[in-house]
Amino acid sequence: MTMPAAAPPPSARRLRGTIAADVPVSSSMRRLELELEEAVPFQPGQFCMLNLTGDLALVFGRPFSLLAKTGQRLSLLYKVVGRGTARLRDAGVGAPVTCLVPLGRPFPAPDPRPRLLLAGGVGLPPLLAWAERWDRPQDLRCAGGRDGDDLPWGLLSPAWRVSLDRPGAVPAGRLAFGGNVVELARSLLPAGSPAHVVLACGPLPLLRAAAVLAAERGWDCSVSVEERMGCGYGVCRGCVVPRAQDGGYATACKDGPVFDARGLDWARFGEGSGV
Amino acid sequence: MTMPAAAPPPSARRLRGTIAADVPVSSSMRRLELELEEAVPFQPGQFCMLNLTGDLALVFGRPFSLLAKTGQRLSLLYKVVGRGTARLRDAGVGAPVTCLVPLGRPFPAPDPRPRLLLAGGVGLPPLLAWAERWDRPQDLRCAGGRDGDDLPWGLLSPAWRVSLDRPGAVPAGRLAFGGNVVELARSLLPAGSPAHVVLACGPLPLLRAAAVLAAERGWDCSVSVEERMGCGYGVCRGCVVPRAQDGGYATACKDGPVFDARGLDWARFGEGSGV
Amino acid sequence: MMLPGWLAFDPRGPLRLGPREFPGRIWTASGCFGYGLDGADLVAPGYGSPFAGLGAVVTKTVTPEARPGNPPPRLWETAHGALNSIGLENVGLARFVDEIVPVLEARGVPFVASLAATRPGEFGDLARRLAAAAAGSAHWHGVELNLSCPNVAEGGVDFGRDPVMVERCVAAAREHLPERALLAKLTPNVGSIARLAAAAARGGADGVTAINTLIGMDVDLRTGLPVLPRRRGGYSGPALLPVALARVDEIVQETGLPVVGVGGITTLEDALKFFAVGAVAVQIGTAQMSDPFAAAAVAAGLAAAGDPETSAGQGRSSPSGQ
Amino acid sequence: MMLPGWLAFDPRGPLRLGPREFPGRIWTASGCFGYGLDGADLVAPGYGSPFAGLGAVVTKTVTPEARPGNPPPRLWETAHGALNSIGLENVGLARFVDEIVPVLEARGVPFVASLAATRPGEFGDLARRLAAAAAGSAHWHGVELNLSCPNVAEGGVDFGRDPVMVERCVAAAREHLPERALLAKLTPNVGSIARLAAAAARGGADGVTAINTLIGMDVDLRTGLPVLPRRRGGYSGPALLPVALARVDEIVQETGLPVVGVGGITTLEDALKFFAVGAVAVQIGTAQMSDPFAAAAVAAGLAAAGDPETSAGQGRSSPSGQ
Ligand SMILES: Cc1cc2nc3c(=O)[nH]c(=O)nc-3n(C[C@H](O)[C@H](O)[C@H](O)COP(=O)(O)OP(=O)(O)OC[C@H]3O[C@@H](n4cnc5c(N)ncnc54)[C@H](O)[C@@H]3O)c2cc1C
Ligand SMILES: Cc1cc2nc3c(=O)[nH]c(=O)nc-3n(C[C@H](O)[C@H](O)[C@H](O)COP(=O)(O)OP(=O)(O)OC[C@H]3O[C@@H](n4cnc5c(N)ncnc54)[C@H](O)[C@@H]3O)c2cc1C
Ligand SMILES: Cc1cc2nc3c(=O)[nH]c(=O)nc-3n(C[C@H](O)[C@H](O)[C@H](O)COP(=O)(O)O)c2cc1C
Ligand SMILES: Cc1cc2nc3c(=O)[nH]c(=O)nc-3n(C[C@H](O)[C@H](O)[C@H](O)COP(=O)(O)O)c2cc1C
Ligand code: FES
Ligand code: FES
Repeated sequence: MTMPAAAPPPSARRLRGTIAADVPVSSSMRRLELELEEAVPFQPGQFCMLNLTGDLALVFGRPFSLLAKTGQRLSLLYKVVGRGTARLRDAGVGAPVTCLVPLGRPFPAPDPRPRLLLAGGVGLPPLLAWAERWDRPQDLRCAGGRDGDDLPWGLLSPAWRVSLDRPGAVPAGRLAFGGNVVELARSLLPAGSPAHVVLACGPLPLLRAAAVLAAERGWDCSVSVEERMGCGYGVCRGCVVPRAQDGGYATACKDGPVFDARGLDWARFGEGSGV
Repeated sequence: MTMPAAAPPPSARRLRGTIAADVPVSSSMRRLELELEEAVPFQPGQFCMLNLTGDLALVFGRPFSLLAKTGQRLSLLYKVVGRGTARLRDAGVGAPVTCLVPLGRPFPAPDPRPRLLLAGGVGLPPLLAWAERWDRPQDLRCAGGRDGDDLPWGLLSPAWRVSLDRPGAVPAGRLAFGGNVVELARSLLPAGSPAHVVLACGPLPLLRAAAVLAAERGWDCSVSVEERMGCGYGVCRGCVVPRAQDGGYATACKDGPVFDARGLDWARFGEGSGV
Repeated sequence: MMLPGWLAFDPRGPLRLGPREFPGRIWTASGCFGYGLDGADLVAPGYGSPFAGLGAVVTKTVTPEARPGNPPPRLWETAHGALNSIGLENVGLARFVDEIVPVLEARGVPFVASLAATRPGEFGDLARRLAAAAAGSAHWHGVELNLSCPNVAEGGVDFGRDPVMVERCVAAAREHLPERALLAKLTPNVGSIARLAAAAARGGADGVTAINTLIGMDVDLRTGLPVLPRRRGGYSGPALLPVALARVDEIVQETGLPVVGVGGITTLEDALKFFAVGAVAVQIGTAQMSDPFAAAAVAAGLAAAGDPETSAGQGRSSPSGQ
Repeated sequence: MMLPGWLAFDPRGPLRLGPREFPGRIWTASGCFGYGLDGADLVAPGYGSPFAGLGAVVTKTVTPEARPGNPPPRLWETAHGALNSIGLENVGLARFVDEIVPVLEARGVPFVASLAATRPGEFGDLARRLAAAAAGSAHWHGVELNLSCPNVAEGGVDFGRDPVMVERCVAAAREHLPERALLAKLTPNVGSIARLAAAAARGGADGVTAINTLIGMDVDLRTGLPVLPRRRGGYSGPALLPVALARVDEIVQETGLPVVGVGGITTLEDALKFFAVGAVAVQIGTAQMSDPFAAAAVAAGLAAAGDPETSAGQGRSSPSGQ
């Protein structure tokens, strides 16, 4: 059985706004709040293309998953990894932004089957949003970090199971598994466990391991891919991932970023130097 | 009699620092204070090349005349006229700067002859510095503005005579002449007045009129030219002005910015679209 | 704002180019706004649609057969521009005429079809098939022959550097396109671009589009390897503007042909610089990718601009302005 | 910082180029650091002189006779680079050998003399006169033939686009320069730069310098006129880097010749990108204008860099790295 295709995304808006807050939530992650011209509904897994208005040093917007919204205020989590995210951090509260939002196909809406949420790195925000939106006891939530400081513990309710690549400090009262997040999932759901629908978001190795796990068990699996983007709205064909079906490519921004794992050609995925 | 060549300029330093203050002193002029790594002595008429450290949108530094120094703090006056000066204003207090200073040949040092100071627009700072440094009663100080709001009255002691191109509000207790600054000087020093040495700084029409006045009277005249600069230290030949002597060019940054008016070829000066 | 007095023509008006009249002079560039289908549903407070006021959308280049394009990464941002190596991924002419042209026509999107091939005869075939299938299309204004793609193994750019080939490709397409504007899109990776423009005119082009991307490259310092799998790609964006302007100026000064200017344009001021050197229209590429309303905003700014202060401009008159 | 493991050679070491060994691989570019005389008195806390650690200063191009250069404005900053139209203002060869060479020699500044002329025979004459006058100069390492100046009425760039002329100019100079490194500086305003490099090699060059400026232009929106009196000028600076890197890569990949890379380099990271594609040295131009310590800072950063973590790099080996 394959997953029903997610509904076509609602139309996106180009909105102006300002940075309303920008605070660290872990050693490497910051929570950014944008105050926009209008309120925008979104589905977990969708993203925005964010531009620093008037910043001549950046040519393209940067894609960030949507975490939460309250009225016209939109939140996301980000890590400083390069030029754009460094300028975002340096821009500071009050800086003007332009934002194309919401973009892309979200994670499929819930059905009675339990979910296995697998989040790694900056793949956490969309699954946090998912867990927040559809807070269901039957879903198993797993988040992986590099080390203890890396994870935004304050945003992870105790329902989240946590794995750490490297041993590290864990806040009082919390548990952490030594290993990656898919190894954690395997330990929690050994062979023979009831079927789960996998929702994975994070770097390519995580997605690959999630797809392998799902394939072994015959489970459905949705992965959200991270690809370099130009436009974010489907016009440049810059953000492609290899499609299983025909040797061609699908766009991460419009056909994705969430794909049924069976729809991707994992052998060709990540061939180039990638992101 | 021609003017003795000014002494060769002292060697310049490339200093790092920050913007320590940036306050408006008139409707169009701001006073900028830089806190630098080292104290730098300078002569009135010399300038600095100022860069906003790390600002990728500006390729070259911007030349600004030096107004005053107190310890490691250097002051200048600037008008926002384009990209660079707008970014300078927006950079704000605390922004890092890199500065090559002091540059260029200064106005010649005083001798017993009285001076006629003719300042227009952003030509004011070096002559303010001159008047401040050698505060001599025999020198006649004239400053021209577009209108009453344009001039930094707070920096102009009552010894300064003021002309305004357009009629405008004049602060209580001050006088202003309607016309340009050379017309003001002509009204103060009618034909037959005692000889003055002219020091002029401002836009090309002002320098031209000053040179004409001096030539008519047989007075010495030094003009400080405003030319587009690349390097500011003599290596690119980008900032040239036409030399009288041989049909060639002199550099504004190293041979100038202060020139004996007789040394320039006024017919060729400003031929291109200029600054 | 007011239009500058030096303009040699009113850029707010329609543009006649060969047999067609375009509704405006602000276009989107090929490859940067898809096939003119995506983006129609986007909204922005204070704006109409991303298509409002556009003189034309130049659609993504199509080839005789569909192409899968190059493997990713296909895009790389540099400090002042962008590198791309899309590799002409496209749906092929058949799907273009069957699935795309009818929608553009139904939506009333003025468009120019961008075509690429590897031989003059193929350009002729493409033009013939398109002309036959889209004969009744009122919004199909023209064809732009992409003689300059740097990202295909068949060597689009090499081919487009040879004036003889340029002339033959244009002539082959012209034959089948008596009723549409025909443009040749030229590469800046050449000595004299004016020579290519003159060749295009000999082949019967109504004008030329300049410029396609410069050849550019970046290296990933972590690996020491080129960031693009095919090493070098197309360099576009703001950094290109002075080069594009110089190339347009070169063509206008040396040939007097109508030129559609493209390269680094983001704002109305940028567009006015191209009009100043004699371009008859402009295209917006990379800026349209980072903001779907970029071209519409320039068009809106232009439409709203007041009449010039003085009608006798100081500027030079443009040989091709109308 | 640590040097990356993928480097095919140690860029901290000296560079052998033809008959000479250069003390380093970070040079300044012609026209952007004068004749290597100005700037010697500049100081900066934490730095030696602007000349510290430089492999060579390439002096401003000199011609057989002195030239007054173009009228101002000669420089224009664009959003991402600079336009110049200096017009090869220079003191002429006679004053260069009489007044400049002796000072450079006395100060121990390693230098490469940049020469331009309009015919092969003139290049030969320049080389002969220089070789005769500076025969005893220990710090004179080489000659760079400027076959690519875009700013002279005689058409430096047209001339330098013709492989036959390139070969003849190089051969004419080579004859008189058996003991100095001979480089040909090439224009990027051409289809295949590798073809020019190959021609230079046939003429006897020890390597090539790439690139000179792109042709660029800007318009003053107040007047609608070009900002430079000669309309188009040379475009340099950060925006150029991806183009320069692609051109160096093209030459290295297609000819394997030693290439001195130039174009948009500001930082050590920028320089490493050129080493990654196989450049044997780099030059810093526009950045040296905005900061007299730019090249010295890159050289100092390189000298202070630690050994690579891994000796077996992932990167490609460079045909010309030594
Ligand atoms: C759908 C989607 C959702 C994302 N959600 C988040 C999120 O919620 N939080 C977060 O911190 N990051 C997220 N990312 C990754 C984020 O977009 C990159 O970290 C960011 O673009 C890096 O920009 P930079 O300029 O700092 O890096 P640089 O490496 O300097 O960027 C250079 C170019 O590469 C692109 N790029 C670099 N790394 C990535 C990457 N990992 N993914 C995509 N493009 C990249 C940049 O956008 C830019 O165009 C998401 C990416 C995608 C595709
Ligand atoms: C020796 C000297 C001393 C100066 N002193 C002062 C001063 O004390 N206060 C002050 O406000 N201004 C002064 N100026 C002028 C000042 O340098 C320019 O106003 C400033 O460079 C404009 O930069 P911009 O980027 O805002 O303008 P833009 O027009 O955007 O600049 C584009 C380029 O043109 C150059 N440029 C533009 N206008 C001028 C100009 N009038 N003179 C020289 N270059 C110009 C810029 O430096 C830049 O390279 C002086 C100029 C010179 C040559
Ligand atoms: C991602 C991308 C894809 C492009 N695809 C095409 C194409 O298919 N056909 C074409 O003629 N030009 C193509 N171009 C070139 C643009 O149409 C334009 O000529 C160039 O990018 C310069 O303009 P700009 O700086 O406004 O982007 C493409 C450019 C980019 C950035
Ligand atoms: C003001 C200026 C003057 C130049 N003069 C010369 C010259 O005389 N001879 C030459 O070969 N190149 C000259 N160049 C080109 C540079 O040497 C260099 O090739 C080019 O600027 C690209 O490098 P950059 O981006 O580091 O400046 C000049 C460049 C500039 C900006
Ligand atoms: S980023 Fe442009 S198509 Fe996806
Ligand atoms: S600004 Fe470079 S020589 Fe004067």
